[in-house]
Amino acid sequence: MIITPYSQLQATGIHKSFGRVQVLNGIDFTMDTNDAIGIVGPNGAGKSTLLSVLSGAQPPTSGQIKLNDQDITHQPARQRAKQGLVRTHQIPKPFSGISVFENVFVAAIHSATNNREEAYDIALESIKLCGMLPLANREADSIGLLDRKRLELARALATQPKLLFLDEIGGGLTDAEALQLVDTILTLRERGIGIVWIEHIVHILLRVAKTLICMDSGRIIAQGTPDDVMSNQQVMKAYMGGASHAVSA
Amino acid sequence: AQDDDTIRIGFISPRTGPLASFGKTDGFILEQARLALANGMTVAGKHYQVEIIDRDSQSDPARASQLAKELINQDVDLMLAISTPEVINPVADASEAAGIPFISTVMPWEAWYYGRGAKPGEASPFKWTYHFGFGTDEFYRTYLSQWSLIDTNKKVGVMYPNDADGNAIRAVLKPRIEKAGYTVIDPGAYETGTSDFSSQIALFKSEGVEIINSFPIPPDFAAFWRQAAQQGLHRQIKIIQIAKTGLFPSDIEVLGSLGPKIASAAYWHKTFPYTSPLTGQNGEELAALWEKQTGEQWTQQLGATLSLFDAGTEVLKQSKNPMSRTSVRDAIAKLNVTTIGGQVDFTSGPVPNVASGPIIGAQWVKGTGKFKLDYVITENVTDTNVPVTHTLLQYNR
Amino acid sequence: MINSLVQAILLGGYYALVACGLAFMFQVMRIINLAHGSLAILSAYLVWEITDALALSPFISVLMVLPIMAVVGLLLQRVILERATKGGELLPVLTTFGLAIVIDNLLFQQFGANTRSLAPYLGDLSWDSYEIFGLWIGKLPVIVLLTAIVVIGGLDLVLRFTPLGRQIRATAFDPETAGLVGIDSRKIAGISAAIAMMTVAISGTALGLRGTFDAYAGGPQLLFAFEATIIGGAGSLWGVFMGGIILAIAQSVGALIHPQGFLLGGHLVFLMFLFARIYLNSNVFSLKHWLIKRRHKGDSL
Amino acid sequence: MLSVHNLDVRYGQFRAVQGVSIEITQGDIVSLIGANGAGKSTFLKAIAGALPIYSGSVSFKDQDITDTSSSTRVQQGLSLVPEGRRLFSEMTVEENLLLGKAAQRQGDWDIERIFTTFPNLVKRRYSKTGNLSGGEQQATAIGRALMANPELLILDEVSLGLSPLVVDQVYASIESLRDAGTTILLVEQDLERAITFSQRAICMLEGRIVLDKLTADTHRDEITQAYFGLNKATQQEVS
Amino acid sequence: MKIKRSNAYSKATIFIIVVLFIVLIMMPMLASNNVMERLTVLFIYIIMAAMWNTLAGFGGLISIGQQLFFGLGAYATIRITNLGVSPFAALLMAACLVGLLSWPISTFMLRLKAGEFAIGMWVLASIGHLLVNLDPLIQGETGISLIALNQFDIETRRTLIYLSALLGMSGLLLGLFFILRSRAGIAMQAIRDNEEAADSIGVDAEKVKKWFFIFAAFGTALAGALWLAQASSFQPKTYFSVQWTAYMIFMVLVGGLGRFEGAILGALLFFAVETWFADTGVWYLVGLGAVAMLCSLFLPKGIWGAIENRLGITLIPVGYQVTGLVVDKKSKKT
Ligand SMILES: Nc1ncnc2c1ncn2[C@@H]1O[C@H](COP(=O)(O)OP(=O)(O)OP(=O)(O)O)[C@@H](O)[C@H]1O
Ligand SMILES: Nc1ncnc2c1ncn2[C@@H]1O[C@H](COP(=O)(O)OP(=O)(O)OP(=O)(O)O)[C@@H](O)[C@H]1O
Ligand SMILES: [Mg+2]
Ligand SMILES: [Mg+2]
Repeated sequence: MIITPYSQLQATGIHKSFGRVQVLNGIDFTMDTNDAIGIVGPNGAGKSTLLSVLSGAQPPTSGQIKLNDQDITHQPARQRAKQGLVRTHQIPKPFSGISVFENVFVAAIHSATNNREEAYDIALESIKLCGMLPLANREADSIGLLDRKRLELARALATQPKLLFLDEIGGGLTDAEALQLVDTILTLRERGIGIVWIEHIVHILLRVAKTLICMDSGRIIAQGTPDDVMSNQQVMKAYMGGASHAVSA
Repeated sequence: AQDDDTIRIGFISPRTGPLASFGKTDGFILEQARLALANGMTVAGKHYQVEIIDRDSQSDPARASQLAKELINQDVDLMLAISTPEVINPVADASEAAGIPFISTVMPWEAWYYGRGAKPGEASPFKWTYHFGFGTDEFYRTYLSQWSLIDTNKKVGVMYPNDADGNAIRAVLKPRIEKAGYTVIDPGAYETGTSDFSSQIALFKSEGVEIINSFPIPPDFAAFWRQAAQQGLHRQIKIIQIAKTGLFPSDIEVLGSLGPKIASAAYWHKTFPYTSPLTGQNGEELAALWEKQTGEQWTQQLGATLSLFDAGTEVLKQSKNPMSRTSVRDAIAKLNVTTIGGQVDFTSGPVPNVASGPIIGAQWVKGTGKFKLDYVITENVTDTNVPVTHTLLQYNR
Repeated sequence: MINSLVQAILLGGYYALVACGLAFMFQVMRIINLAHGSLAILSAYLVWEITDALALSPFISVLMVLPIMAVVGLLLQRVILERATKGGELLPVLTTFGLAIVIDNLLFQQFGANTRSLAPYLGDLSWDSYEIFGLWIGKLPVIVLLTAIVVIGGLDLVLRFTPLGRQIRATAFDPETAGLVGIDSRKIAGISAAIAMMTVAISGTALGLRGTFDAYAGGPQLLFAFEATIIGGAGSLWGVFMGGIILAIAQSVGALIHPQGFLLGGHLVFLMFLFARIYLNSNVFSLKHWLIKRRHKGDSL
Repeated sequence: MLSVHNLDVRYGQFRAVQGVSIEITQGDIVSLIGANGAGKSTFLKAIAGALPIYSGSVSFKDQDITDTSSSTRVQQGLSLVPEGRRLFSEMTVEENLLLGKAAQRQGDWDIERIFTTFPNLVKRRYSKTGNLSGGEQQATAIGRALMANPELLILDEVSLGLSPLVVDQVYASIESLRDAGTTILLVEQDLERAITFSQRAICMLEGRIVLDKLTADTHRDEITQAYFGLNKATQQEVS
Repeated sequence: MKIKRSNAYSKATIFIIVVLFIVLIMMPMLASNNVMERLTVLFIYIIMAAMWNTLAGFGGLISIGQQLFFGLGAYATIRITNLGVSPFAALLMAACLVGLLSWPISTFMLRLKAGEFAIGMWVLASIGHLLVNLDPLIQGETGISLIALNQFDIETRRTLIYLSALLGMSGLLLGLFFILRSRAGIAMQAIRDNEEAADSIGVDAEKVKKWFFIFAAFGTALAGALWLAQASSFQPKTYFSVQWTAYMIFMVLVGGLGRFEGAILGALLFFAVETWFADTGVWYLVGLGAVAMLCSLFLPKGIWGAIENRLGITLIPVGYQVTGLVVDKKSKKT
């Protein structure tokens, strides 16, 4: 089994606003390759934005991000990807004109390795892990929404990440499919990849997360073991509403 | 006779595209020329069939160059090209490269000679290509003669664009006009396609110019002159002398009431007192036939194109062997003939490979016949055989 | 100096008018219409034909050409754009490029090489002017400027505040979804194209009145229209109005600096705006931007 | 109210929906379930007129609508909230909602009521929908469909990407629609939710219907099996 | 499972290409003047189409301003020969110079998106044109001729130009082929489809786009220089005319956008159409416009795309194919 080298991410005092709209309001966030963090929170809480900022797709308005004690606040996403910090997109962004394999291969050859043969293997392995082998030669344009989400995952995996950010890749899955996904992610966790997973289907999230974070209005309102967080009054009020069955199911 | 050899003449002109107003009459002239050559010609006792292969450059220099090569590869014995540097220069270059005798007309010879890389004072780099027609010297003489016809303060506002004509005129004509006692107000070269001329107009107004001289393309002139009128400049102008635009009636008709009394200069006019050696027609006959066949007004291009064929066929007749390139080329170099457009004499040109031709002072006036405008001759210094038919009218009167 | 500025603003009005139809298609319908200039020339010819044949004033003939161009727009939409827009942003660029070539050459085939102008049919109005404080202000350019204001203002209001305007924007953005929302997207797309072509007809007439045209005169008009559109920003049609004026001023300043600088000045300012916007990342010239700002302020009060 | 007969929908050669027939009567609440790629969205889009029908027929309120355009169907009272929201992202929330009125149907949904139903949208009223969070977008999409006052509301993947609280809110509002007599056909991957909310469940597998039963008469296991085509018996029953 | 990058057809193609190249190299000994001159033009067309396809088809960068590089290539050749350099060396130097110049240009222009890039390039081409007009050597719109070529006799000159065009085309196509098959090639296609996502997986979009841009600029400049060599006359209005880009668009659209073979096929077709129909004047141009329009509407992947779909063959494969899968019925064909 491949064991991923240790890596640690530290973000302090992250603020992000779009014009007048304040989306992140002072987030402190630390993780390393041993973590499996679930993030929940109402729609618009700023979860995806936090991922964007951490992965470098958007710069923070203020605050600092460090990777292995190096300041990466102003590093572009591609350099972070090369250092093992990769995200998936909530709304999938496939490279629609090329095949599924090629989608994944680009990631492998640009972030994981320079060796072509190695990159082939990495790409195929990632595709296999996400259960997409039968679609490998399909043009990405022709696959459905959920396959696109899997493709997001496969592509991120092919970069051989150390810290992997997943944004709602489980939405819309049937129970069985969701369980499959959980298996996949558990495999990654065992390989020593640090995982941050945003998901609204709390019960599948809880199968993976060791730590749970709940965000609301750009702040972290609760953080701790899943049980603690789920029973937190504030979380109940802001997020779960009366839907406690979603957890029990 | 069946077994006669066939002489091939290549002819390239702009019949479509932006320059099409030059090529509009070419179909008609070609018809006349072919009719005249239907029985072939006899050269040095031998009879030949003559075939004219005509091509449309579509006003596109790249295409002109392609067509020239195509014709060269079809073994033309003589290449002719006409109207504007965009057509003539590429064809001339292709002919020079391939060693094909070539004659052209209707563009200032300076742009033809220097524009293709010849250097003043050096020997001519051209062995195969020849051009006849007007140059800056003719313009100079014509303008002085024309402008002396009306009493003015001798202040000339000039609008010369940034092209070979404009630059050559600025470099050569301007100092000579100044020497002749005129004050030249030059706001500098402008780029074609400019659509606002208010700074130039303001300058002319403040300097009180009474003569305007300009070498614009038609759309630029229309824009300039209408703006000038809007800003009141036209009231102080006694002579507006334009070249390059105003060659054809439609250029002036579009100006509406601002059009009449604009002065221009013609490289041909139907009253030229010459006869075509090729077709035997004189200018009036040619113009009348055109007007009868098409119902449209005659243009100066009619005579110009025919004069090119006149020159071309004379060259073939005077050559020792019309199928030999060198002998045709030698015949051009020695050519001295009177065409429907006047004398073409390559033996005494201003520079080698060039024969100069006339440019006659003219003016557009309100039409008396069935057309809106008439084109009348007001002076004849560059070819005194041409009759002056009208006195120059003052523009602002 | 002031004279130059005034003349530039008047010229800018013309650019704005020419740009308006293009901007409408570019910003609202999301089609880069490279046949814009050619279509303007087509309408200029139509106006000319009617004016000449029926001995009317061009101002009357343009009223007759408006419905004709509306039909042209409808056909354009049905036959070409409908298919082209399905293929992404690129395809309409390419198709309309082809269309421009077709129109130019057909016009040439029909009308030949002669330059035409509508000005002669206006009599002295084509060059009459008001003389105010030593400034000469052409009557025709003033008419063109006012027309630009009316056309752009009217379109802008329709687009922003009427259900039709919203439907036009929605259809342009995503016709399939527009259908699911209950919008008859084919009809709306047809109407949009018809509106765009009517503005093109007006701008073509303005071109014919101001200057001359021939079958191949569409190209330069297209470039000016583009520059005005892009200088104006993607915010609203008023931006285009500003864009036209800025373009004209830039050209005049260019011409003042160097006689050959007229076009160059316009082009450089165009590029400057393009990059300034990217670097500053804001649409300073978008009215909407300011409106929204104001409304937000209103909210918080 | 809606009757689909022998419907076939194809992408090129590929038959995404094959010979599907269903009957939905006024007031029904129907859940459509099935694995990813089963053809649910394709089926719904075909009903709504967003995809051409290859063969078969669809009729709505006893009128054949097989060949009518999607906008006509909305005018007749059939609205679809498409998968992936499909908002006009350059337009504001308010404008998106107002567009819903294009069909000009009478009814009690208006813009204020939408904002009451989805209070999280109030603050975003003048924001471009492209900048909204996933959940806010979903709410806007549903709101937009409601503005047409549909008689039959079709919702594809309603709760995808919504936080549990919002899902509850959405369902609460759909419920109020149900109580007002709107017929509803929805795709929901949360089986529990589907079963408790609807009276009837239809399960699709590889473009066919493999199960169509009242929820009262079925249980989770049967549906789960149908999902994966394990239950041959059910399959035969239907065909 | 294995990754395959070639197939039976492509192996045959390589053989044919090699044979064809040898035949073409020997052409000056075999063919008539006319054939050689026409082939030279064809080679230049192929370069132009391939370069535009590089940008638009593989990079999603639609430029309506490639005439900038075409014109600059020719202009630089004039300027360099004017310094006394042999015209044939000047061709290559000019292309390199323009390639170099395109580097700073790319830094700015590549920041523009889609339509703005397209038109921005067009405006830039106009600026280039106006600036070249300021050079007194060029004499404004009148231009100048490359008479330095007159030093060669007509046969040598024709052969040298032919060979330059042949080698230029072969070199550029070969280069393009390898670039497309390299990691930059697949990256460029990813960027074309979604730049943000490409960035998020470690693709340096800016760099890749820049190299493609420079490559296309270099190639187009070489085409312009070669065109000047075979036509002799340089006139700014002609060389900076948007018509060249129109031709490129026509060729690529008809042949097949984003397909290596498509650009070549398109150039061949354009060449054939021009050869046979150009004499019909206005109608030829109308036809050209109409065909481009129809192709873009009804054959979005061009003729080659249609052939590929129908017959399932790729002659010059630049993609990746996974073999040994349980093949799903809709999978992309080799
Ligand atoms: N535009 C398209 N072109 C080709 N095939 C398509 C297209 N859209 C969908 N498909 C295919 O049709 C089949 C059914 O797709 P559909 O989206 O209807 O499934 P679904 O049941 O809604 O799945 P999901 O749960 O993923 O939304 C899938 O195999 C899909 O790959
Ligand atoms: N580019 C942007 N411009 C303006 N506002 C934005 C932008 N991106 C996000 N926002 C706003 O920021 C807020 C947080 O968005 P974000 O996507 O992070 O939410 P989220 O927590 O991921 O929600 P969800 O669970 O619905 O995906 C939202 O209100 C959204 O409207
Ligand atoms: Mg999110
Ligand atoms: Mg679906």
